Amino acid sequence: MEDKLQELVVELLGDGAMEYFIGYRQGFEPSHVVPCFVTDKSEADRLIWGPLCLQNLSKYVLQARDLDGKVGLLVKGCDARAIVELVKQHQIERDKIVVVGVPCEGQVDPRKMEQVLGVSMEQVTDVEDAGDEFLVKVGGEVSKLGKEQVLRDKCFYCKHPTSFDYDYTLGEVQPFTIDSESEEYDAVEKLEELPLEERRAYWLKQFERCIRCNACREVCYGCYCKECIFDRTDPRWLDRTPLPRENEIYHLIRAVHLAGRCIDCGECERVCPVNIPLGRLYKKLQKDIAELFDYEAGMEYDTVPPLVDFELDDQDPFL
Amino acid sequence: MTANIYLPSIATVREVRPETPDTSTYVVSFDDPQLRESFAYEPGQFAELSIFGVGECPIGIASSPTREGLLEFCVRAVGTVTDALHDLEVGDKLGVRGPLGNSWPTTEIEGKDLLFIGGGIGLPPLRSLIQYVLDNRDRYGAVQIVYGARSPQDLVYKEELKEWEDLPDVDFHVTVDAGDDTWDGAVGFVPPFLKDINPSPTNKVAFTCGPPIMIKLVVEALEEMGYADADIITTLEMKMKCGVGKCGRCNIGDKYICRDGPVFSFEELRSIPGALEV
Amino acid sequence: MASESSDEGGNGYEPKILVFACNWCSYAGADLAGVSRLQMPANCRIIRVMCSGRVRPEFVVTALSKGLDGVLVLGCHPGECHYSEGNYFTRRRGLLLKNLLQFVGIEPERFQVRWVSASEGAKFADTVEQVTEQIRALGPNRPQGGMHSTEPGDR
Amino acid sequence: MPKTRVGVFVCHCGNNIGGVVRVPEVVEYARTLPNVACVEDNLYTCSEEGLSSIREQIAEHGLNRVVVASCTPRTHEPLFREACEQAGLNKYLFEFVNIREHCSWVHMHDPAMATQKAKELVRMGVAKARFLEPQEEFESSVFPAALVIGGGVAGMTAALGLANQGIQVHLVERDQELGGLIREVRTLFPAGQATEEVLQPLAEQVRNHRQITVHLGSEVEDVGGFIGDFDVAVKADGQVNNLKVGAVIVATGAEELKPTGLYRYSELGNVVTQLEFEERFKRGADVPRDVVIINCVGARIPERTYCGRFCCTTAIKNAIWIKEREPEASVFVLHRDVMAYGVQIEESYRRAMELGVRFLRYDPENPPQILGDGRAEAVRVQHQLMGKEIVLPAELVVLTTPLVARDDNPRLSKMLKVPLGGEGFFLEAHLKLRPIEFSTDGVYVCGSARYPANIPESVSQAYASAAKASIPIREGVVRAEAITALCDERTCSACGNCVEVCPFGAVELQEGRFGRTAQVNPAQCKGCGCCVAACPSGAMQQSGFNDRQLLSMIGALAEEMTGGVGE
Amino acid sequence: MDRKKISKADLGRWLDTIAGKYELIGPTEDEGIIQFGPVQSSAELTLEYANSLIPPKSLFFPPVESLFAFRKRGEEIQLEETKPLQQDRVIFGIRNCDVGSLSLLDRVFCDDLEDSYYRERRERTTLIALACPTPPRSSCFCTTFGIDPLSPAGSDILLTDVGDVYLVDAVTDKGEELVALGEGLFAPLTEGEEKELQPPPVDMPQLDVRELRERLEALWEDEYWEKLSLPCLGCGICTYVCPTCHCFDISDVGSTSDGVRYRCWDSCMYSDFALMVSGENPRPTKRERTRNRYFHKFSTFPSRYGTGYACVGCARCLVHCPGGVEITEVIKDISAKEGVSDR
Repeated sequence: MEDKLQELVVELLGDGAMEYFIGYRQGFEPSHVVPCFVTDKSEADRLIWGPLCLQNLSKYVLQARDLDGKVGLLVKGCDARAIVELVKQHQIERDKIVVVGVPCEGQVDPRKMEQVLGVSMEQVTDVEDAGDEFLVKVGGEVSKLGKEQVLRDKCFYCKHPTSFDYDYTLGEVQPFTIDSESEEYDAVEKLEELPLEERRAYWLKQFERCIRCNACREVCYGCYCKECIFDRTDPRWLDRTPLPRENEIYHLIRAVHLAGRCIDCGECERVCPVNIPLGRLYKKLQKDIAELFDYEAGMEYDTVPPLVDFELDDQDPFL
Repeated sequence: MTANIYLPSIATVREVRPETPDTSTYVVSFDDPQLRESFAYEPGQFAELSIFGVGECPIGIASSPTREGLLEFCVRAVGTVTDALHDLEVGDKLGVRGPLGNSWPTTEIEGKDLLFIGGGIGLPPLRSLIQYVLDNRDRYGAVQIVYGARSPQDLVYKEELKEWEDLPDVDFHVTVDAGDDTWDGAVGFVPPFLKDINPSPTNKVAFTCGPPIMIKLVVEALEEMGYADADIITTLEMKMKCGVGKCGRCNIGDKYICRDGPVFSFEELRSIPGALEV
Repeated sequence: MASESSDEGGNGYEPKILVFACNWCSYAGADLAGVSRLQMPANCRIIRVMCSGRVRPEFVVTALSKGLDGVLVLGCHPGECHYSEGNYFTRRRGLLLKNLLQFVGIEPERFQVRWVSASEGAKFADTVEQVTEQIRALGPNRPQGGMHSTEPGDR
Repeated sequence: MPKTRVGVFVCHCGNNIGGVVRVPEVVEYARTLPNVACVEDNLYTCSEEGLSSIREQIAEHGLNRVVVASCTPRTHEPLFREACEQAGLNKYLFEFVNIREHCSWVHMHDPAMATQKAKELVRMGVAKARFLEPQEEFESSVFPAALVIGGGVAGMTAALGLANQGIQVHLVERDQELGGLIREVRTLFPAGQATEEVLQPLAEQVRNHRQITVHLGSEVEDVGGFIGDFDVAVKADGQVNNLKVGAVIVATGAEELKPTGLYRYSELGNVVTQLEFEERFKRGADVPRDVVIINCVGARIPERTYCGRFCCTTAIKNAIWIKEREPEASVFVLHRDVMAYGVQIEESYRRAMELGVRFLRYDPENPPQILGDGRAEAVRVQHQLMGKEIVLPAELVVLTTPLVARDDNPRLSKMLKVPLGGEGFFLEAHLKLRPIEFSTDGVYVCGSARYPANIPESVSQAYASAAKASIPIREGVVRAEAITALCDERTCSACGNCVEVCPFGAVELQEGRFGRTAQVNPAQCKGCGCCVAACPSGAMQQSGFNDRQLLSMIGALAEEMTGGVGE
Repeated sequence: MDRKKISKADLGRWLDTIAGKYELIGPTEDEGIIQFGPVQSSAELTLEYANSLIPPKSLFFPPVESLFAFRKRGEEIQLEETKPLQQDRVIFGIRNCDVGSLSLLDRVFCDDLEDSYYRERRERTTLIALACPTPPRSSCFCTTFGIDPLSPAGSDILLTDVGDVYLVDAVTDKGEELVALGEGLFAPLTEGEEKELQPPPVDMPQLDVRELRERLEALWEDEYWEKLSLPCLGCGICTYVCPTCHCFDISDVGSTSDGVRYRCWDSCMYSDFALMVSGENPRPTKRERTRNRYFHKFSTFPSRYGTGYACVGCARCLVHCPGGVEITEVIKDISAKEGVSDR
């Protein structure tokens, strides 16, 4: 798969229409995969693909807005929906990006793998995909791990990877299926069933841990505002001090801004240095948006986001 | 400075003098009489003014230490804190923290002729040195003042400008970018105006302060006239927050403008990469 | 007619409720309640906006986090909006925000949306009465953490 | 002198306020608020004495904000704004606090709480006033011409209504001649007057009027712009010409329902609609002897719930017409109800009965059946009085159907950005108060385009829409209250939320100084503020109700509670 | 004080006695995150950790701290300074890289304009360092910057795990005071033990940092920074998890009549960090901000404070950067550039 990718990139870079190609490369240790910007054919061999290519690279295309050439991008099905939204929200033209789709067989959640292996990810030198298992090499010997133990949450309900109009695909892209009893909204429903005070305590504890490093905002494709509302001084909605109530305002308002736009790529939860389960907050929004307005983000270019649209017969509990 | 470098001292507004439609001079004095005496500062230093509940901002001390008791700050309403400052009336309280930063080189320039080039609201920091020089007149040589502003009502310290004009031993020039019917003086930008005056560089130190674009052109003009970089001294205006060289905002090269500046000579600035791009 | 609200101190807790009223319908409904001298609890403070569609969710989140006990957004009945579509957006935003606030553990009664037309003075009075009693039952919306207490929030 | 100097004027309003709220306490409290330069209380602030005290205080204290705490802005805001303007203060630097309808009148039982509420309302009013900015009302000129779409009775009357005031009119008609639906009718109700006698003079006047340019065989291709400045593209046999008009009147009328699938209409030749009857028999064909007319065909049914309003009148008119030609003819009118309101219709209903027209009610659950193959020969119907089925011989069956919306309406409504109602007719701004205009300014509607309207109604509506349309044209200028939205292009990230949300299409994404950003057209913006609420970055703000003003009101209220949180 | 030893069992007892007299702070695990926090007893501590996510710098320069409260009573304004500490503290389990970072931060906060909050916390805290287990984490590179994981330099006591006992090196009076607190629990080493109870030497790959500063300073205009900053997202993680970063913001929370002035962490990587009210920004794009961060660490900090490089090789920024910008990669790239010595 990787050589097919590298040949394609060499070819694409060859005809000069592309400024650079955004993919993944090996980081400082084998289990650490990082984004890679290939500007020259010679660097194409650094590109890799595997179950540890976790980042959603779509947001990087925004940097190509003021370049005259195109930008190439390697993207998983679930992350491609961000391109649809970025085009729909007038941030970039579709023909400015060359999108290379890759068949994805499920991705590893490093935190889960560390718990299961009982060893830190540093020791893991290779993870390979093998049907419904991962071949994990730790210090020389290889062990088999059932995927359902270490899979990223979003991979349990992998949907719509085929809904995107890729320019190229490395092999046949179709949804990754795994039989597991966990349903898409399990975590959300579990929280919803908690009594109110417990939920209140749960979330206040999370918001208290937040150090307001803004990683969830900077990694999210949907947060591309030139000047974020939290950075404004007229009026000052939020203080920069990470006090629990300020953090709560920050997370709730960001959630409202992403309502109907969040494509559930899971990056905000993955990069959070203090492990705040942001995925649950945004999953709850997706559940409501689907139920209330029968809408899913990142599917079509021409649909109108739900919160800026209405139906005459919308649900109306407020009469 | 109190033991706690972040704790301001409470001061009261004694007088408010509107200078231009968006700029006023606030004369303040500390509530604590003991501090009023002990507060020693040099011309060119600044202080952090606090409006509690709104924030802090660094403002140059426009008065000279030779004139006791009261501190003068010339404030233009541009940001949240300066807006709040403009809501102060005589008798209101505010916080003052300082003196901070370095100062004009008052001893090194003794015996030299002095040329002051100010633009708009760049005059107040220069004024603290001008007053200091006028109060120790014998220690310094000839004094030339060149000052310009956008329009006649944008000139600050209008009465004081007249005083300087009448002083026999001060060569005073003032211009405005655009005159109006109340104005009979020179019209034109400061850099070309300075070139016409063409002050000779021998045994002279030039002090300039104003909008970045004016400083750039003034310095070029001075260099054409033969001024050495070491003899051109300015005060930089950068984003400052703590004022005590710790919060990491105002760095150019390895210098913190709030600790190693804001007064720099152009010789120093040339040696720091990126200092002049700002 | 709104019942004569007896206001015997109870524990003396008087909730403070922020109300957004749209200029054309609910504000006029409130005026009508006034003209008809319908007595009601005095816990609501009205902010006039041109349309309920102007009320952004940030106001509600900020108000509740700053310790106000409740936020009530009033608008015209769907289909009667002076700007023809404003309250449809209020409806969708209200639906979503109500669920989100409940999900993070804020009592649902603290944020409510109601449609009051210019001719429904009585409904305005009843709504104020009902919402005030509901929120009074919940008790104060205690703001936790360093926001108001001056003890240092450092860790 | 501090930058913002607020003057607060608390009103007693006799004892309407003073009787419950302890006004002196509120006055003392207001003095402690930030930036308050002077506080006054008057018995009646809206009296001449009150207004002059406002003017004096503005001059004396150099006030640049005024807050009046009294009754409701809906009635007294213009009055106090004018007082500020007379004192040289921009009238938008004024904030109204309602402590009567929202406070003293509704909390008579609790003066203490009412006073506390009044204080907090004043505190919120001052907090907002501090951030008010002076505004200028946006004025845009109105191009002195109007467009009327549709050359029927309504369209022609509206065109004449405008042209006779000297206003230039463009009348666009799809067919090759004027007249519209009425041309398919031979005789008019009530007196059976020939249509031409009414139509020709009207059409003559329109054709010869030097202010009216008639565009026959042409259709409106596209409409851009807004009130005072509409750019209209009219297509006539292939080529398009562009017109510039200040107002648009929609008079596109409606069309008769062809009830395919009901009563074997399209199957049998001698089952016709009323208009087809007029076409065939009023041109001289011999009148049949046995005629059965069935009313409410395709109306007042689940798919089309409304009543056609005057199809009963047409049925009665034609029944009389048959009876006058052939007194022996047997004419039955099968109906569910006869809508014979008013004077003429009731008289003609009675006359028809006198002429022997028989009116039978049928049960919509068990409607009449048409018998015969190849041709309709009889109609079987349940006779409710006799309680049994009877068979009526019929050489001709006439179906009375309602007028329905033209299928071209959606295209036109999208072009003009005006809404359609549930049944596909154009939806007016307000049923009772603004019946012949849309909420979008500068666009009006009359005739059957809005709902089935007979000639007198179409004509009166046409006069009304002409009168309304002439207002902006005669004034020559359109002034909008300065509460419109404004986009800070520097921080706008062009996400497009505001464009989607604006009910009036007043916001577009256009190339500007900072690349592609949202731009608001103040002439079209009505100041609802929906776009401001939808803007994630806060770049879009509404004058008079911007985020800073409203947030400072929330802060002022919350600060009152917990001592230390507002701005 | 010469080297002593303490059994693993006695360590818990010793820490509990300390907890009785001081506020004991040590590594605890919460939902998979290692952090330094106050504990009532040693049982709450964990010893299976490489290092904490948020560095112990947060105990001296907290993410948010109140400087003073202000209250307006009538015309007067009263300021009430906030006391940084209620009780003397002991930090157990700090690694040597973080100990090294504190000495760098001392130069910033305890210069002639001394930060009293930081100074008081430093004075009233005793550091019990815990030598890193071997082999060190593969990402660590502290030896590159002269940090010795096995040396007590900079801390008050160093504990080194040598199998079933800990070697105890108390190098300051504060350290000796703590050892005295648990005097029954320590034992001197016999000759034999002195020789064979030695921790295994630390072997860690060394990065070449010869003339790093000079090579870096030659790259001010180089387009390297453009390419390096492409994957950077401009979030604040690298600066918030870095033990030597010290940028902060000051802001007032509350109203003009009642509130608190807070200091909180800030990041030079935020786009509006140096944005001026006039709209000008000396570091407008990610390129300048990324360049500024590495210049601060490897050029301006050493030249301003005369110390070594302002990096202690703890690799936290490396591990947590969502964009994959790696400081070790930057160091390698810079030292690969042509330096003075290879000209």
